[in-house]
Amino acid sequence: PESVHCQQALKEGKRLLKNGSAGAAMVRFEKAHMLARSLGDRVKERRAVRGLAAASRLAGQPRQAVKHLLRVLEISRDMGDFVGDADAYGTIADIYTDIGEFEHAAEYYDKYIARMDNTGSPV
Amino acid sequence: PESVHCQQALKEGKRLLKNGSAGAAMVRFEKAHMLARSLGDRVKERRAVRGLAAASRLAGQPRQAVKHLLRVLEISRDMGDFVGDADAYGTIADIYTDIGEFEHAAEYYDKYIARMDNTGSPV
Amino acid sequence: LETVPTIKALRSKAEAIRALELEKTLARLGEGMTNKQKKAVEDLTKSIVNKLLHGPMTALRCDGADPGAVSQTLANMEALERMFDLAA
Amino acid sequence: LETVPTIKALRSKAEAIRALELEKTLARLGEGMTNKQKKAVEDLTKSIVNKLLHGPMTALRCDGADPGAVSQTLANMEALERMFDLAA
Repeated sequence: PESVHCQQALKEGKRLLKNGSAGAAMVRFEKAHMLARSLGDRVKERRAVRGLAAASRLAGQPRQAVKHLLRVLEISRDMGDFVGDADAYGTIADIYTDIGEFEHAAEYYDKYIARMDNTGSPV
Repeated sequence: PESVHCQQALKEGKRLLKNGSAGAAMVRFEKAHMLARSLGDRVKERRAVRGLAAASRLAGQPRQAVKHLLRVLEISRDMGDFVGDADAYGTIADIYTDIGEFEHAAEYYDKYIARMDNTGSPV
Repeated sequence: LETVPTIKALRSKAEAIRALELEKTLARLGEGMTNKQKKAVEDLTKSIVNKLLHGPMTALRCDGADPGAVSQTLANMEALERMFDLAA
Repeated sequence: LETVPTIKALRSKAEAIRALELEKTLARLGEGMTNKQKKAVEDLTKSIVNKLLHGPMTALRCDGADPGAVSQTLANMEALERMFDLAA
């Protein structure tokens, strides 16, 4: 039942993101995050944190979004699942580009590029 | 039963192609072609002709391969299914490139390029 | 660092294509697929795009130490902006 | 016409990536999929690659009438050969 609620919160969060409702999405992802942690479901936990990153970015909180994305990378490392790493690094770099911090952007694009050719294994 | 034989001949033809056995593959695709035509199954007929094209190319018969690919385009037009057209034009152009006929290659690459951006609908 | 916005623009162009095509396919046959299958198809589209863009992206990054490399990187940037229509 | 071999090389590079990734995915979950689903996933990978390469491919074709266009097409060709490692 908790697992179903978590799934549902993730789904609603996604839908709200699409609609551009950053605040409402954030509430859903926070709920999903809490439930996923109490369930010990790392896949759902990561999806929730990824949602929090997208919602923060949409809400004009770029540094908060970066923080969430670094957390996504941490969870992936714990899980030994590196498929989404290129994605996460690329998105962090995009955010730094948006706020004009090109040095940081370049640093993260380099990590992105290093991982885009061998999805699925750590570099 | 004929449909099963046809399916099987296509599958064996594909496997033989992968092995580099052009002649043996051609025999299977010819059989599949005959069966598909007698069944009136245009999807399988097209797959058989595509197989004949690949086998001809592998066997060092580029002009025969082009002929088969033009036939593939004809069947697609009859079926109103244009998803594979970019593919077929591109392969024809590749074959002309292989035999040094760059004028022909350029002509077919232009048709390929015109179709690659809107897969699924006629140009 | 001049190439940073180009990297972002190219990523976003590729992502738009990938997401749209994936959505069209899942809308057509998503009903009959498990979540695991959908995830695998999504990962497949990502890894194809990543592997295809690896060369162009690498060409947009250089140390900036060697002046020859800098001018080549800028030439790559201009070519990519033309080819992928990435007007800033 | 000088760009014809480059078009072929770029097509074949992209096709190798597409076919390998598709094969890996189908090997992993092909069992549980219908033929129709497999075909749709294959078509999806093709249309993503085609749409991504449309720009670069267009940049490799020009009428040859305008000398400015010719030199730009050659610049595009050189950039693509560098970026996609298409040494002939």
